[in-house]
Parts: sequence; structure tokens; C-alpha cells
Amino acid sequence: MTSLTSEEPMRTDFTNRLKQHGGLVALAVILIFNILVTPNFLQAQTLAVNISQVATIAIVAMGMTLVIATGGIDLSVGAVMALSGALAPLIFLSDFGTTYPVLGLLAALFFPLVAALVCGLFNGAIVAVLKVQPIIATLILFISGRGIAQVLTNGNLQTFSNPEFSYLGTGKILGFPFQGWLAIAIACLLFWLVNRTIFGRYLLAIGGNERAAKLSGGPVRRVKIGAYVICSVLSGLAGLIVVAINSASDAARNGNLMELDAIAAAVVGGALLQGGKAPIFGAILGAVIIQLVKYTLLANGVEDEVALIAKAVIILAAVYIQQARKE
Amino acid sequence: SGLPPLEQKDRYKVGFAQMESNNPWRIAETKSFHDTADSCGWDLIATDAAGSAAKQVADVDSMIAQGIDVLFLPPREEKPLIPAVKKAKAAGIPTFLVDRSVDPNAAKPGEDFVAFLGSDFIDQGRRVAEWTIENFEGDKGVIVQLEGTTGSSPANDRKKGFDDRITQDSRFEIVASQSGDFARDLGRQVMETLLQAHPDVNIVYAHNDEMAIGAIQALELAGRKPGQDVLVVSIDGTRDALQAIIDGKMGVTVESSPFFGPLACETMKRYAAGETIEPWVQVKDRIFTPENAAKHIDEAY
Amino acid sequence: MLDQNAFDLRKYISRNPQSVAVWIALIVLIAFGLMRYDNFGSAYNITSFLNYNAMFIAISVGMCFVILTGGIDLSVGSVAAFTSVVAAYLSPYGIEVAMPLAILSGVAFGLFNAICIVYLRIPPFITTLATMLGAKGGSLVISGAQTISVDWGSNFTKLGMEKAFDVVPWTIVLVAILVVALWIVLEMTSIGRTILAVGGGEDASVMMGLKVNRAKIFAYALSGGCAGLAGVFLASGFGAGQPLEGVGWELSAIASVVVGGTLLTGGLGSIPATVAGALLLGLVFNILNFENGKGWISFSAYWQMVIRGAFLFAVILFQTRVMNRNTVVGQG
Amino acid sequence: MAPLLAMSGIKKHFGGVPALRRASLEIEPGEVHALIGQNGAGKSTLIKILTGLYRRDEGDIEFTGAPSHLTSPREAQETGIATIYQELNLVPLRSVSENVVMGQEPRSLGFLINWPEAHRRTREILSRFGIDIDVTAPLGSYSTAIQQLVAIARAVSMDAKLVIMDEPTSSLDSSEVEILFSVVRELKSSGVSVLYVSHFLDELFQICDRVTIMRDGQTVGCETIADTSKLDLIAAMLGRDAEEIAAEGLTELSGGKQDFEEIVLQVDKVSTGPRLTDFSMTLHRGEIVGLGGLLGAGRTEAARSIFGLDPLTSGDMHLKGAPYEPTEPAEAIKARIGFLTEDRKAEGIIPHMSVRENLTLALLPHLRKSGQIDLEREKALVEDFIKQLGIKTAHMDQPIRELSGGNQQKVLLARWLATKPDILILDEPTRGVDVGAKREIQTIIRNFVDEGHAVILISSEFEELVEGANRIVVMHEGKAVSELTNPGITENALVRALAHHEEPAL
Ligand SMILES: Nc1ncnc2c1ncn2[C@@H]1O[C@H](COP(=O)(O)OP(=O)(O)OP(=O)(O)O)[C@@H](O)[C@H]1O
Ligand SMILES: Nc1ncnc2c1ncn2[C@@H]1O[C@H](COP(=O)(O)OP(=O)(O)OP(=O)(O)O)[C@@H](O)[C@H]1O
Ligand SMILES: [Mg+2]
Ligand SMILES: [Mg+2]
Repeated sequence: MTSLTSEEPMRTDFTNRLKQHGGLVALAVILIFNILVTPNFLQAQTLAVNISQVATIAIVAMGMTLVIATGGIDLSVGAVMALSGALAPLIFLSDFGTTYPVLGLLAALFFPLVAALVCGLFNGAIVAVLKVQPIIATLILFISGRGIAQVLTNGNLQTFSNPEFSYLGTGKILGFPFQGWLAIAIACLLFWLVNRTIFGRYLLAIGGNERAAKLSGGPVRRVKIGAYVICSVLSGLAGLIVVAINSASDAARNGNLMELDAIAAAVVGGALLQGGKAPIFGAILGAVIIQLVKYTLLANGVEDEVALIAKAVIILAAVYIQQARKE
Repeated sequence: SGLPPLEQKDRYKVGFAQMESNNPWRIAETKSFHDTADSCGWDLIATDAAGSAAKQVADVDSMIAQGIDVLFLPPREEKPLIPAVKKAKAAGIPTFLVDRSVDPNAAKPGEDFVAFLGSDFIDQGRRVAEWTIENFEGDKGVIVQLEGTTGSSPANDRKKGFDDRITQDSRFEIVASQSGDFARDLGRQVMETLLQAHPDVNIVYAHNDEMAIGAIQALELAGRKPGQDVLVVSIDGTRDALQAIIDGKMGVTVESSPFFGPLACETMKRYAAGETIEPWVQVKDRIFTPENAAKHIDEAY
Repeated sequence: MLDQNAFDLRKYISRNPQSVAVWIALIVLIAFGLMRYDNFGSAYNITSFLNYNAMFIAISVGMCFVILTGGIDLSVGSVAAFTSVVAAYLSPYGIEVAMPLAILSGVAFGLFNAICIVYLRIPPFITTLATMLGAKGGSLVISGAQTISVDWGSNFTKLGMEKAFDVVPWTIVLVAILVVALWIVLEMTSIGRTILAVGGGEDASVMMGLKVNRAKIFAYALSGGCAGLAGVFLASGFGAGQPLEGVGWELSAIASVVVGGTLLTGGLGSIPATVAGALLLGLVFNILNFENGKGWISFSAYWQMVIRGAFLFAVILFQTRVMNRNTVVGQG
Repeated sequence: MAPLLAMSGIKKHFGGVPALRRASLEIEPGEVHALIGQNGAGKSTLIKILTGLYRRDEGDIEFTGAPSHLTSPREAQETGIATIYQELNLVPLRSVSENVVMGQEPRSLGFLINWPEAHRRTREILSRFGIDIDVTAPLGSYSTAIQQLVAIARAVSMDAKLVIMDEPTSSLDSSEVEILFSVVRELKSSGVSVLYVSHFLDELFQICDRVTIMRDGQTVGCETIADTSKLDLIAAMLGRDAEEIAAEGLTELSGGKQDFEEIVLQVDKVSTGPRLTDFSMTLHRGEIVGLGGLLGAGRTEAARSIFGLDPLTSGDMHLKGAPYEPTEPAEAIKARIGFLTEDRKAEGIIPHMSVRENLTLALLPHLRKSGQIDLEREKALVEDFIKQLGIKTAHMDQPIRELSGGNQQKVLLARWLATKPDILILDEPTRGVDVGAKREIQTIIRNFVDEGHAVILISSEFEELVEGANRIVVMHEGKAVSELTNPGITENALVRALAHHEEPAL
């Protein structure tokens, strides 16, 4: 702040800042509206509810932000959630899982994430090695990933009661949902990854100018695959959280339409679809805005169909503010 | 223009055009048809329209092209499936509608299709309302309603049946009615939110058991005691719901049985034998309450 | 008048290797179906298949124009649902009123997209994503969240349910006219070529003095109009306006366009190949339904999803193989 | 007679940086008018303002006697101004015909494009330039020279009152240049004016009537060609005294040791595809080897092959005696080779990354410290280079896109110097940078070889090659065809070698 020269007139400086923080402004507007209108908004429980609901979108949106930073997009996140979510109960409800509960629990956390990682490798390889356009490349798993999950479970809803596993979704630390802390921890880790590591530097460079990055010796393929893998693993984690909250895994529903929410959150948070930017905390901000819009409309009894239109307007407005910043 | 006849034979090529497979109820229904196939002498072609009425019509078309003898069709929507019914008739294939019907102004049982096999969604909603009116003990019933998929006929009908009956009693007030898309996860999220906005709620009516279970989870997460300070009522009769009733967390669920296979087989055989089938083969929906839940839980899906 | 080279097969193959892949795949799949299933080639199956897929062909060719400019249109499914409701409401006035007005309502959504993209400079992906939500909400609002019955008394349902001269369903006739017209627009009119040029290099097109904004607006409006037509097919073929339809149509349209060999970055692509792509993807469903009749995979519907994904993967693999062999200029 | 075009007092800023400050230009009907000036003087900007591609901040334009307020190239075309922009602005994916006729395509029935007629017309237009190609093929499948001629053909076919050519000859060989000149003379004789921008001053004396000189965004003079000399023009462009220039030579590259023994790189009969079919060269420690050739001669491909970007289809390379066949840039960088690419925008800078991040991009693997980037070292290093190379930036975290071209180029040069390479391949290192920066960059290159490293220099500026390189490998159509050795190379000798690719008499 102090390093800025004072040559620019105050006013442009102010409007510039406003644009830079379009997301924060939108957030403030929504918060003020809610405080004034929505009953019982200023309660710790409201905060807890919103945190628990936003965590999964935020986690997936952060992964999506990395993929978008490379200039790609990942439509398969919802399907990956379904897949990893379907695997976990399969594992801890299996004979092995019931005989060795602790090992079963660990395996139920580990193997679904491995499966998600494989999905990420698959996406990344098609994009980076076969050079297929990301929308189409990830459409493959978008279509068949959920099918695989349903084949594995024969389409059945798997319900269970496993308090240890459910801690992922229902546990609390200092009164706030565990998955909220988890999202923050992941955000810090990814922020570090993007801003302090070589991987992160290459990631942004590839999105900014892929040919230049390659000519400077950047491991373009590996970094791209890495981004898809991280996105998939985070989606897998989000899938586990959803299953944990519900004490049930529903392969048909888990992560349904998540790709749209995650992309919208990432873009509202400041990601550029052409790549080169990875605002991790922006993704969280975007997810929070989308969540709050949903909450506001629901809590005030706005009908579903009107809520859709409101959501459309807000996404357009938020992106327009972001966009104005670039000109 | 009478109904196409059905000859009596050992094996039938039977089409079952399922509308979607994204909830346990539909899955149980499809499974019921598959389970019945062997004993009833069916060579079953089962398709899945993935939630699209248009695709369901196309699926029926491809079954007609394959020359099925009988069609069982749970129409996704009342109106858009009418062409499918008419095409089947034109191709000489007797059609039985299952679990949902089509617009009676455009296609009639006994004329365009043989019969409708199923329950009455409006009546299901009404029965939930009646049980609630009888069994609610407080002075003032503050109701949150979790609706099914916006625009779907069970959602519309279950809402209508319940709303019409419950508003006749001035003790009750519906303070919020929002869609949970028939899904557990969304039911929970919507309930969490509505609970914040309307902390005084003491009755939750969900259009299906999945959302009811989601609501129970939301209540528990918020530190409420479902069954004690909040009454949860719903429709379907799933195993999880019956368990919740046994555990005292839920008040009632009106059965909406997905096990149509045996009924379909029986009705088809009657029709082949030349019987005139009643236009609406009613399914007897039971009602599961704390009194009988334990007895029936093993039959539930 | 026609470009004589359009019919030089060898040149076509060497310049459009990706499009060739889709034709080969289509022929192989049809041959497979004919050999394996009875009645697969029956007139009933062919007409009902084309009748149903007319909607997807319409939105795919519209999408093709948008993608050729280097954009994308995610709103087509919702817009088709919206216009089906509009058409259903207008059906008492007959097809000659309902169809143009419903198509116009689709064009209106397309114009809205175009304004946001061209003048407000909001990226196409986000603009059309928002329109997708908005159109869905809008169709639920105007329909009161119900399916809206058409007027069976007027001539409106003739379009979707009757045959021209008792031979070919009107829907197919109409979509064939649309495809040919758009093919001509793309290949032989100035706006069509401008759209190709814009996708091939927007800045260059500006400097060449081409009407770039007009071309983009045209493409999005056209895509909206095609979605509008699909909505008319939907209402008239199924007797109802359906606010809940159209889910996922945008992705299958995009897939049809790309499988047809059109570059998602724009500038290179073809209408007939897009139609082939739409038919190819639609054929997978048809074949799966017939396969069901054989009793192999019918036990779970989920296998069908897996198979569809795997099939898309196979087509893409095939395409990249073909393309690697005939390197296309200007790619990579 | 009133001038056809009169521009006066034109001002233009790009984000606070002035590109034009009081530029003016007057063109008479039927004259061929030259516009010259150093890189960045503002020539292209002035043209883009004229054609409505940019909006002017201030100033007046009159065309055919009336005030002109064009807002798009399309309007410019409609009022009779046809332009060939400096950056080839055609659509490579589309056919040659389309690139020529789009915007005024022949129609039948009023709305359908008449393709046979379009092809016929395209062939006819191109035949004036002596080109006979398949006009239905994608433009991108042809060489840059053909593309350049197609762009010219498009502009000339437009029935304009004024044809603007911004550096039309930069990718043409001498016979093609001759054809262009005859077309220009034809235009002139039919009363069409031509605005001709070129760095090749000799050309101006052949075809131009008058010349306008620009410097630092201002018009500093307008002369009749017949009354001036090449040296005068250079002096006016640079804003310096003519004699002084004559005395000191034009580049900073000259000098350095003359005897080289240790071979660092040996390239033998390498080919990577149709654009590089037979390339051999030897590079010694402490030496600058130039690659000479016209655009499209395959110089960039030669550089790419050494840097592991295009796999070899035949031939081999040896680096310090050991066999060397890199498969990707990372390997070449590990082997201590750096490659400054010719296209700064497409292959060099990462626009919204900072100067610091751009500068250390190739060095990243060496900046790793306990799993992350050693920011302290990074900053110190960048600080050092900014000082050493005199990079003008507000601070090291300024986005590189905000820097001027010359400073961007210095950052990219620093990117490679930071990796401490043994061999640096420089492809057009001074293209598009201003006079001052150019000299500084040349000094940096000189110092680098004086430290005992080696440089492969690709440049289209003959002075730079002739005065800078110890040897020049002349390339033609993907082959190394001859070699010139300093001292003794003259521009004439080089031109002759290029034009006839035969050993010139020394
Ligand atoms: N779009 C732009 N944005 C920012 N700066 C620009 C832009 N276009 C040109 N400039 C700047 O304006 C100045 C004049 O550029 P211009 O291209 O007109 O020079 P020129 O005389 O044509 O040079 P050359 O001989 O290299 O073509 C340069 O400093 C350049 O960096
Ligand atoms: N695949 C391609 N398709 C179309 N044009 C190409 C292709 N590859 C190269 N070119 C064009 O050919 C031109 C010349 O190629 P090349 O880079 O080999 O020449 P050069 O001798 O290095 O010229 P210079 O370095 O002076 O630009 C390039 O500038 C580019 O515009
Ligand atoms: Mg210039
Ligand atoms: Mg080059």
C-alpha cells in the first residue's frame, strides 16, 4: 500500500480499488441485505450452516481454479465426487472393513482419493498428451464417471452409520464445522503451492503463455496433468464429505451440477478462463458469494424458479465487475 | 377403436421404459420388473430415459421397432408421453401405465391404453395431512414443506393433497415450502437454511423419505430433537424411514410402493385372458406409523 | 456457383481429416447395427430415430456457428425448453403463428447473449451459463412449473406428428431444410465466411475490414433461433411445452460439433460433419436400446453411461490418430 | 492541388505512455510517399489511427478534402483506403481466395458467393504478382513470402485511392520486390497514391517521390527523395549529425577477438522437416556466428532444432565433443543453451506476470530451496540484472506487459543470461526495439561473448550481422548454402550471397 506512488488522482485510485475487489463488494452487499432482511441472520448457527454447505463447493472450486489457471476446464468434478463417494462405504461396509474397522476406515479414505487421482491422470493425459480440448476431454468422465459409480453400487443408495467417517462432514472444531477448517487448510496449502513453489510458478506461466513456458524449459505436460490431478483429488475429497454428512452415498446425486457451481465460483472469484491466474482465496470468496445467494433466496422463501434467474443475474454482474477491471 | 388384443402365450417380449434411475424408489421399481421377468415369462427390454420425457418417447419408439408384445410405461410427464401411448396403440401394442398416469383429456384408459396401475399422489399427501392433524399434540403447528423436483407431477400432487387438507385446520400454518429435489443431500441443506429462518418450526412435511431423512440430519446437526420437538412426516415407506420411525425420529410415512412387477404380471395375464381391466388398478398404499413400523421393516426397500 | 473443390473428395479428405473420422465412425456404427439387430433398418426405426434427433441436429448446427466464431453457447437446452413453453401457449393460433414467434423468443435469448459477449465483453462461457440458468427459471415461471399442453385442435401438432405427403415426418423435412440452408449460409454467403474468418483470427478479421461484431451477433442469434426451433419440435412432437427438458443438451451439442471435426477454437468446421456428429451420438442411444433387447446389458442402465463415455473416448482417440497422420496447418 | 490526405497534430497515448505527440503527414494524389523512422517511432500507430483501428487523442485528418473520422478498417476501405498492416493480418486457416476477396466477394443472385468467379479473380490478381498457386488451399500452407504477397494483392485489388503498405518487403526476396515495385508504379500511373513504410532505405530511392521522417512520435521532416541522401535520412531518423554517424558505424556489435580454437557446438547435415533440410555449422567458444537468409530461409528452424524443439529426422549434433540430441527445451537448457525467440509476444513474455517472474522463469529449477522458491535469492538476482542491464521498470513486481518493447527484450535476455549459458541463440534480438535499447542489447551480447561464451545470431538487419558476426552462415530454403568470414564481409557481399546463394568473391 505504501509503495504506491501518489501521482494518480485519488478518485481513479478509489474506483480502481473498488473494481479490484468487486467480489468483496458483492459479498458486503449480500451480507448487509441479509442482516437487514433475513430473519435470524446474525447467529453463530447461521455461520455454521453456511460454512458446512459452502465447504464442498469451495474445495472443488479451488481445484477448478488450478485447472482454469492452465487455460483448461474440468467438467468431470461432479462425476468424480460420485465415484469416490460411492467407493468409501463400499470399502468400510465390506467384510474387510467390518472386521478391521480402523484399517477399513483408513482404506475408505485412501482408496477413493486414489480413484479420484486416477481420474485426474486420465483427464490430464488426454488434455496434455493427446492435446484434446479440455471441455471434450473431461466430458468423457462427466458422462461415464457417474455411470461407473452406479455400476459399482448397482445404483443403490448406500446408507450407513459410521461416526468416525461421518466426522468428515459433521465434526466440529471450536464450534465450527470440520470441513470448513479443512477447506481453509487446503486453501493455505494451495496458496503456498501457487505462490511459493516452482510448480505454481509454472502453472501460472503455462496459463499465461504456454509456448513461452515450454521454451523456458517448463515441464508443461507434467504441470497440466498435475493441475487436473489436484482438481480431481479435491473433488474426490468433496465427494467423501458429502457422503459423510448424509451418512449415505447416492451415486446418482452426489456432486450433481457441481461443475457449474465450481466454475462459476472460480470465475466470480477472479479466475480468467483463458488462464494465467489462480486466485485461491478468490475461489473461496466466489463460493461464499454463490452460497450466500442461495441461502438468501431460500431463507426468504423465494421460489426455486425465480432463484435461478437471480443467480444468473448475480453471476453476470459479478463477472462484469471483474471484467471491467481488465480494461 | 378398441384396445389392441394380447394373445395368450408362454413368453412375451415386454418393454419397460423407465424414466430415470436417480433415486432408490425408481431403482427398486426397475428391479421389481427384472425380478418378475422370469416367473412371468417375460423377455424384458428395459430402457432408461435419464429424466427426459422426450427420450422416454424415443425409447418407446425403439421398443416398438423391436416388436414388443406389451409395454409398461411409467410416464415421466402427464402430457409429453401421450404420443408414446398413441404410437404404441397404433402399432398394436397394449400399454399399461405404471405409477404415474397421463393427461386423461388426451389419452383414456380402456381406449388408448389398457389401464393405469398405481397409487394416488394427491391422496398420499392428503393422508399425511390427516395423520398429522390427528396426531399433532401442540397448539400451533408451524410447518416447513420440502417439495420434490420443481414441476414434477408427484411434487405437484403431494403438495396439493397435503395443502388442501391441512389448511382446513386453523391450528396449522405452512411457513415455508421449498424444493429439495427429492434428494437427501438437498433436503438437508434446504432444511438447515429454513431452520435458521424459521426456528419455531415444529412440523416438517417432506414429499419423499429421502428428503425427510436429510431433514432429520439437519435437525440433529442443529441440536433439535426430531420426533420430540419437531414432527417429521413423509411419503414412500423406505427402510431408512421405517427405521427412523422405530427410532422415534419420524412420525409417519405413507407407503408408495415401487414393487409393481407382480401387479404388472398379474394384470397383463388377466388382460391376455380376455378380462376387461378396470381403468385404474389401485395399489393399496399402507401407512407406516410407530405402531406397525417394526412389523413391516423387513419388506421395505 | 458451388465451389467446385467442395466435391473433390481427395482434397476434402486431406483438408478435413477430422471430419472424415466422424463419417467413418458413423458408417461403421450403422453397419454394426444393421448386422446385429433385426428391424434396426426398419422404416419405423429410421423415421422415429430421425424425428427424435431432429431437435439435436437443430441445436448442434446452431452451436456449430457459435463455436466457429471461437465462442460457446451453454444456454441452448434451457432456451429450447423455454421456447417449447412459448410454442405450447401459442399453439391455438396455429403453427404459422406459434413457430415463428417461438423461434423469435429463442433469437431474443441469442441476442441477449450476443450483447453481453460483444458489447459488455463478458466471456461466452459465463454469459451463456447465466442465460442457461435464467432461461430455465424463466420457463418455470411462465409455465407455473407445469408442462403446458398444446392445443390438439389446431394444426400445431401436425408438424411433430404427421408426415409430409405421408412419407417423411414434417420435422425431418424442416430440419433437412435448416441444415441445407445453414450449409449454404456457411459455405456461400459473406456472413458465413466472415464467421469462419473471425474464428480463424479475430484481430485479423477486424483489420481485413470484416463486420466482426455483426458476424458474432448473427452466430449467437442463430444458435438461439435453432434452439427455438428445437423447442417447437419439442412442443409439437410431444404435445406439450416442457420447462424441465433440455438438461444436458448443450453438452451433447458441443460434443456433436467437436466430434464433427470443428475446432473449439473456431475457424475450421463443417455443417454436414456436425450433423454426422449429432447422428453418431444419437445412434449410440438407439443401439443401446436395441442391445437391451438382446438381454446383455439391460440389467443396469448405468452400463449405458459407461459405454457412452467410452464410445466418445474411442471417437476422440480415433480422431487424434487420423489428425496426427494428416497434420493440419495452423494447429498446435 | 489539394492533398489527398492531410494529417496534422495527431496525438496518441497508450495507457499514459505517449506513442504519438504531434505527428503529421501529407500525401498528394498519385504520389508514392515514404514514411520512415526507427522502431517505435510511431509509424504503424499513425497508420492505424488513419484507418480507424485506433482512436486518436487529438489531431485532424482530412481525406479527399473533407474531415475524416473513421472508426474501423471497414469504413477506411469503403472511403478508399486499402491497407497492408505490418503484422500480417490474414487468416491462415482460410483459403487464399477468401483472404483476397473477403469483404468484397463476387456474388450471384445477390447473396450467394460466386466461388468460381472468386477463385478466378484471385488467380488473376495473383498473376499480376507472378504467383500461380492453388487458391483453394488454406493460406497458412504457403510461405510467409506468398502470404505477404497475398496481403498486398488483397489491398491492391481494392480499387482504392490510397494504398498503405507497412513494411511490405520485409519477407520478400529481390525478384519479388521487383514485382512489387512494378505494381506500385502501375498504381501510381493510374493515379492511386501509395504510402510506403520501409526500413530498407535503398528501396525508397527507387520508387518514392517524397519521404516523411518520424522520430519519437513526432514528424521531424518531409523531403523530396531526389533532394536527399541515405545518410541524411538516417541522421534525421536518429536525430544526430550525419558525419558523426558515418564515422562511428551503425552497430555496437563490432570488435572482439579473432582466433577461435575450442569448438563448442558442431551441427552436421541436420534436417527436421520440409523447412529445414540440410543445415550444418560450427560454433567456437568466444564467437558470434550469424545466420543470414531471407524470411523463410529456415533460420528459426535451425535454432529450434538446436534447442530440442523439433526432433531431428536426420543428421547429428555434438556439444563440446559429446553427442547431443535434445528432445525438449528443458534438456537444452540443462546443457547450458539459451534461446531468445523472435516472436516476443507469442513465445517470450508471459504478459501478466511480473518482471521478476518473467526473468527467472528459465532458472526456476535452480532456485529451489526446501521445496519452494528461494524468494530472497530470486529477488537479489533480479535486482542485480535490472541494475546490470539498465532495465527501466518501476519495480521488479511490475507486470512485464507494461514495459516498453526494448525493456521487455532486455528482461528476456536477462532470463537467459541468468541461466549462465555456454551458448546463446538469439533470434532477431533487436527487432522492434528502439535505437538506445538496441545499442545496449548489442553491448550486452558483446560482453557475453567476450567472457568466453558463444552466440548464434539471427538477424534481418544486415548491419547487425555484417558488423557483429565473426562468421555468417547463409541459408536458403532450409539449407546452409555458404559461409562468409569476417573481416571482409560487406553488406553487398551478404546481399549477393543471399540473392544468388553463391560464394561471393571476397
Ligand atoms: N497497442 C499498443 N499498446 C501499447 N503501446 C503500443 C501499442 N501499439 C504501439 N505501441 C507503442 O507505441 C510506440 C509506437 O509504435 P509503432 O508500432 O507505431 O512503431 P513503428 O514506428 O511502427 O515501429 P516499427 O518500425 O518497429 O514497426 C511504441 O513505443 C510501441 O511500443
Ligand atoms: N506451420 C506453419 N504454418 C504456416 N506458416 C508457418 C509455419 N511455420 C512457419 N511459418 C511461417 O514461415 C515463416 C518463416 O519460417 P522460418 O521461421 O523458418 O524463417 P526464418 O528464416 O527463420 O525467418 P525469420 O527468422 O527472418 O523470421 C515464419 O515466420 C512463419 O510465419
Ligand atoms: Mg511498425
Ligand atoms: Mg524466423
